Amino acid sequence: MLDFSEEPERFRAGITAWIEAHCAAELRNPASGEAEICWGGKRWTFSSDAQRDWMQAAAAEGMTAPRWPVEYGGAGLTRAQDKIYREELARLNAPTPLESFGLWMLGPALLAFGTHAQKLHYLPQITRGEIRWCQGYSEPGAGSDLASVQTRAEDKGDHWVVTGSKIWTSYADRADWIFALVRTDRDAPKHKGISFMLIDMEAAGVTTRPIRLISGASPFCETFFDGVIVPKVDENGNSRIVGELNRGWDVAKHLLTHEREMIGGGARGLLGGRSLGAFLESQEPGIMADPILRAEAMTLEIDSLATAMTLERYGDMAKQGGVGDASAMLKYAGTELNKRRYELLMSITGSDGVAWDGPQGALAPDWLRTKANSIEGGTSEVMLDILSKRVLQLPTQ
Amino acid sequence: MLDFSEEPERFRAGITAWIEAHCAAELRNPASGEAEICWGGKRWTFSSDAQRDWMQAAAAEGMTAPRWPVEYGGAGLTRAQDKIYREELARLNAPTPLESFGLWMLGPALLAFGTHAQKLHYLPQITRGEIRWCQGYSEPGAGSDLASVQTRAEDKGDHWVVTGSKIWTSYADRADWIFALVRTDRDAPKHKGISFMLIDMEAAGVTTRPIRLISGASPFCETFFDGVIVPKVDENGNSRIVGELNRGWDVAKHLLTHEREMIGGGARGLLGGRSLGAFLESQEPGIMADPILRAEAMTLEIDSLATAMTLERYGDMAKQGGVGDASAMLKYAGTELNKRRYELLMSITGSDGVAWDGPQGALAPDWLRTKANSIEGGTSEVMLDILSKRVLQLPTQ
Amino acid sequence: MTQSLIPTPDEVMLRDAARGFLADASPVSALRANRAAGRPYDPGLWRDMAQMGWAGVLVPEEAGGSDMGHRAAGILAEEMGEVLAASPYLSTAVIAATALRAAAHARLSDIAGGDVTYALAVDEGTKHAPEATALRAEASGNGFRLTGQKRFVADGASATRLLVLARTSGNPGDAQGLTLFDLGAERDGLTRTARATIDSRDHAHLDLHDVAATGADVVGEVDDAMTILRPALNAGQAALAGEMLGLSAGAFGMTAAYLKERKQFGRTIGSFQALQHRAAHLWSEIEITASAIANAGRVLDETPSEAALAVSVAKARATATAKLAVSEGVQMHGGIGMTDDFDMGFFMKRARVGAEWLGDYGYHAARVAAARGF
Amino acid sequence: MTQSLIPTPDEVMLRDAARGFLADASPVSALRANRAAGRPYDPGLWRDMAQMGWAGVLVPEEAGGSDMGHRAAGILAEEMGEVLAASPYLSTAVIAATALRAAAHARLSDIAGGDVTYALAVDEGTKHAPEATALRAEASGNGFRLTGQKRFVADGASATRLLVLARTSGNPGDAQGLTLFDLGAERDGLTRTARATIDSRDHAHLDLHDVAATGADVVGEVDDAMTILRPALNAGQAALAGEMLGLSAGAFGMTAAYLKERKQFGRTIGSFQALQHRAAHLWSEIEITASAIANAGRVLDETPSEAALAVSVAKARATATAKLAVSEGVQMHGGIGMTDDFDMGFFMKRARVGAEWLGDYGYHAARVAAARGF
Repeated sequence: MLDFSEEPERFRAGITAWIEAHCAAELRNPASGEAEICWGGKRWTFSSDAQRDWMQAAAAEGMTAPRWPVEYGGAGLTRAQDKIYREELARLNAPTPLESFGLWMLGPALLAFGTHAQKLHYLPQITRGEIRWCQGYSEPGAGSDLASVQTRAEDKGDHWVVTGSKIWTSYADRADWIFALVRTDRDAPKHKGISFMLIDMEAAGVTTRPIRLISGASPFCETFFDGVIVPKVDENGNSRIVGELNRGWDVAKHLLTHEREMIGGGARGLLGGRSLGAFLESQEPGIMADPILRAEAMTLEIDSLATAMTLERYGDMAKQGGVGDASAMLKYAGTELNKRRYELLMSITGSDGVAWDGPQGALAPDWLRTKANSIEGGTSEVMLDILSKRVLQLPTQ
Repeated sequence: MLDFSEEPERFRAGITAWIEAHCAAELRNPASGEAEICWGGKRWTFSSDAQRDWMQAAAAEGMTAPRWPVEYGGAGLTRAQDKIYREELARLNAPTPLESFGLWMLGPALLAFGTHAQKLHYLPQITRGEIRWCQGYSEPGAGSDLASVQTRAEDKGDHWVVTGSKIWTSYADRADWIFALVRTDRDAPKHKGISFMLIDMEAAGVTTRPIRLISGASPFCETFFDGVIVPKVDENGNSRIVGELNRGWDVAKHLLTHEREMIGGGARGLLGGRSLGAFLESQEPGIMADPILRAEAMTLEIDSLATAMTLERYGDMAKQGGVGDASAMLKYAGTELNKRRYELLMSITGSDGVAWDGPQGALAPDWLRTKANSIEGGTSEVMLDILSKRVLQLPTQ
Repeated sequence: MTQSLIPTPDEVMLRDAARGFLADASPVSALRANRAAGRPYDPGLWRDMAQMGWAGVLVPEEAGGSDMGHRAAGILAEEMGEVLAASPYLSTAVIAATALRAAAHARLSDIAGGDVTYALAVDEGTKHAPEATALRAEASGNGFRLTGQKRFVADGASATRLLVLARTSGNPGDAQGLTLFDLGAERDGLTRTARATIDSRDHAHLDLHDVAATGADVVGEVDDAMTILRPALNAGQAALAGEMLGLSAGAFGMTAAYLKERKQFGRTIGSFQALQHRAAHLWSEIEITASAIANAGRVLDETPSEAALAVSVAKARATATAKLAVSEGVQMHGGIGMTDDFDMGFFMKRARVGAEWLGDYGYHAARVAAARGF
Repeated sequence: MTQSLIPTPDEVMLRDAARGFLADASPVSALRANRAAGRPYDPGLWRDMAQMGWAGVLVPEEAGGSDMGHRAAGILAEEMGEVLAASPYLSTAVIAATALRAAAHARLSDIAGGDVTYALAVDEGTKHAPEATALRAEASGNGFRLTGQKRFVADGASATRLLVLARTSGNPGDAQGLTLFDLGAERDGLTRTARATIDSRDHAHLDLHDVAATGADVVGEVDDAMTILRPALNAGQAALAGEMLGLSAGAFGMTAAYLKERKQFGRTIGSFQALQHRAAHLWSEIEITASAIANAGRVLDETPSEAALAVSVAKARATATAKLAVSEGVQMHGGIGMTDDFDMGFFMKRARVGAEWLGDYGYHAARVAAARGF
């Protein structure tokens, strides 16, 4: 059992002991990559007994969603306690017990907009890793214009009939449920008439197709809805709409802001990719004698270090009350920097870098994948629009 | 007397002999700079007898305006002959006998829009170097928006009364007359109601004030019109309006296009500024060991050479029928390149470069002056607008 | 320079004919089909190109070539680049033909006829560096025995013959002591390993183990390969720059079209001024690069011994411009530009390979600096 | 690192107080007035600064200083930069104070009291290179005789004292064998020539001809100046970076305000998306540079011996950001930005001087590369 003492050092000692007791040594491997992430869900196959045990032990304590209220399956930690927990996970090289779009996105949306009954039903399924969710926002052809929702839910009295398609739904082919923006009023103005709907991926008429990127296979899918029946009130007595009918855009906007606030971590990942010095050690000696490569490497290193400091500074600011729309800068600068970094790495590796099967491993697909960084989650152009209009308050006309 | 033979080699031989006969050896000095230009006009002081003799000899043959018709004071040369003349001037290091805004701008406007009587009166004054003109387009506060003309000419029956001010009028303090855009109909839409008017700078109510730039003294002035009386039909029976009343914008647009077509030469000047290799020879040895400076110098040299080739290619295209709005690219690329070049030169010279009185001579003011290159004669932003809308035909909405 | 930088009527005709042919015979979908079929190019396409005289574009008429010159060769490369047409054109018709022509070699007529394809095997490290060649050709009896390896040999797995640069004296780094061998690709001791490069074309590693060669296999003089190789590399670099210019124009064309048709936030995206300015800037860059490439072709035709500067300016500009064109192409297309179903990725991948082949930006920048005295 | 990168409440108060004071006492018009009067700074302003404890910002309390630390020193420099306030602050309160403090020098209290101003005379070529010092200090009797010249000495014509870096052994290029002398500016044999630099401040050439110095004039140890000088240079570079960050913010503030008020083509120019994106990009660059500068101050306060990397990142970023801020500032203002009547030119000129002083971008980039192992 965990000691939820408010005294920080006592809490830290307790959490350390608890992690060491439940997260097997075999999991605590700093080299574990993408493959070791536990996503949960009905169709999940644990990579090991240790992975299953760790997730279940954490779920039993609410520690898969440490800051959610206990009644919804969380642990009710304070921000300071959560920070200590994350620090100890990192220090012990322990993986987070569960990752999911349910934890990152649907949960916060339900906590902010859901009914008590919806929260009681859906949130514990998420924290226990029973249901895996995916996100259905973007539509083919809509691009950055998320409010341009064409997928429609027709009102058939006691149920909706959903028809349309979504794109860029990560892991839709492995998810159990989807939270999606659908148009419930076709006559309302663009940002009105959208609802935030929960749909069972096992319902008749739901199909998915994986998307292949220029960098190779990807977690992205297209998801198709062909006359999918969604009850207005389901067998648990819950509405399948989160928030008010036709006010789904409010929920989506809330989540988009939440997402950008979280981007600090993501951008840190972008920066953490590869240390240039370490990378260079594995390259042909003398390659950096070229002033073109050398100048670019120097400039990139300067900008990377300054950007890392900015993530730290904005992290501190966020703790003191949030950074608001200025967080769009982190997305913009971090993704553009990451593209520059991989362009440089490709230049440094020369002819080795251009082979899928070369000695540089996954460098080429990683490089190509960076090109999506400045598109997904809001393009660089959208970020600059946000900064110029909302932060700099430049006029619209 | 010149031999205007159509046979190119005979023409070349004749022109060579004529230049050598009339342009004294003391003028044929490749090092002559700005100070040696002959601008002419009522208040002109020739820098030497040789300068006066050369201008007058050229004017007598129409060779101050070689391509203008003979009846208006020109020499009526073909394009091919003019090219030979320019080549021989350059080869013999001979200065052009006369430069002026009359030759470059008012002349072409009159040739295209003036009445026969206007041409007969004004053009020979220009070719003989008797009258020096300046240009009055821009107004304080209007910037790139040239059609935003506030200077107004009120109709008083047989004369106009002009009130307002112009800015960036080069050498207005030394000019005899000004060609200016004035608003003759205040109720018409912005681009209508403007007329192209000729005004005597000696008229009562005309004053000028020089403009000091961040780079130091400049030829630019502000020019003020305070109730200046301009006769509708003057003592020579000529209208003081060129082209139709209220259609001055047509004249201005024609001249702006003409100006951009000429920019090839100007951009060549921008490129010709300083040869990087020669410049480096006078610098501290080892300065280019810095990869940052070296990489920038390499890239700049590559871009400069490619841009020089572009000037040549566009020059060839112009001869074959014009390049139209694509010439905006030359203005854009040439001026942006020149700014980069001078930033590099300043970096190379280090602490010597930042002194007004240092061993680098006029480098600092030259550097500051380049910042205006991408503003004057149409900003880089206006050039990009022209390219995107007229060349690439990107939509406006 | 006597030639103008704008194309002659003949060159305009050649460009139009090439464009028409390639639009039908080799649209970008053909590259996709090659990739699916696992072949680096379509032999039928190459046969057709040879029949049109493209294989012999730099071969004298007396050897059966069309002898159209380097400007024309560049125009063909540019048109191929615009649709990403894959063929042994650069390796065979440009590089090998220039090398063999410099040596007045009998096999030139085979090139013109399309009967032989060549690959040039020069580099051994990850960057272009002919002088760094370490692969040894030891004198042995009347001939040589070659041992060593070559990397990033364009068309190396599919070519019927190989031009192999070997060291016959001196040490890696010396420009002297190099010898160029013309070897059948199936010779004993020679192993070719195809690499899966991102552009879906043929780039191979070669391993030579005690490969026998005779004096007749030497192109030009022993120990003096650079006399033959330098013009061949210049020609290849200029034509590759032409291909990359075409690639840039192809990517830009797709992007400009998309800007005109795509609607977002209720507007055609091409009406957003920030995108307009970036598009206009990119167009300007392409125009300026086009001038550098026209000039490189002119210098190669008129004063080939002075071509290094013009060629390096062209290749460096082409590399930078293509990088910008494909980056902006993907970004302005948004998510669709990232999908493999869409063609932009093919442009991006080929641009990266083209950036490295025959000298990267830094290699050519250093040549420019040397020529300009700093 | 124990400190956060966001300012403490004390630092916020310091910033607000400095901003309020400088807005009244030294707006940009004061620099214009200095230029017209031919003086590098207003001595009255410096007296006021000293009274507020700014001259002693890095002087221990026991020597009469306010000892606020390098973060605070950087905040003051930033506020001065925002309005281009000219004073001997960087030379005296930051650089000389850090040097004298490292040597536990008695004259520290004179600095804190505003009774003395200093200039640091290091460079002899056009670029920052302390180790290249050739100016000789020959041992002579109990003391030294100094002969040589120094260039680009900030505050060198107006300072009452000079810190002169001289070579007592070894050769130009050696980091060892250098000695730092603290000399009265009027000493015999020392000639100061004020240069007309574009920022209208004081940068002088020094000529030393057989200038006598004693052992008491040596700061720190003979032959070991770098132990004293390195922290002083780091402190100066960080504070100069802070000044340039303030300068960037000042230029950006003018530009952003102009974008909101200026109308062209019937629209407020700030509504043009191309300008919006450039403004947002510039703002992002300034924010990122601000982080680097906050970090440099933190490292100088906490682990000064490891400051080189953090300081060089800050100075390099500040140089690049200021260049962008003033270039965009002039361009977005159009013609008015080019006129001497308008203030933007002052920002551009100071940015150029700041780019060179105490190491240009390449100097600091090389230090970053060295620290990062390449």
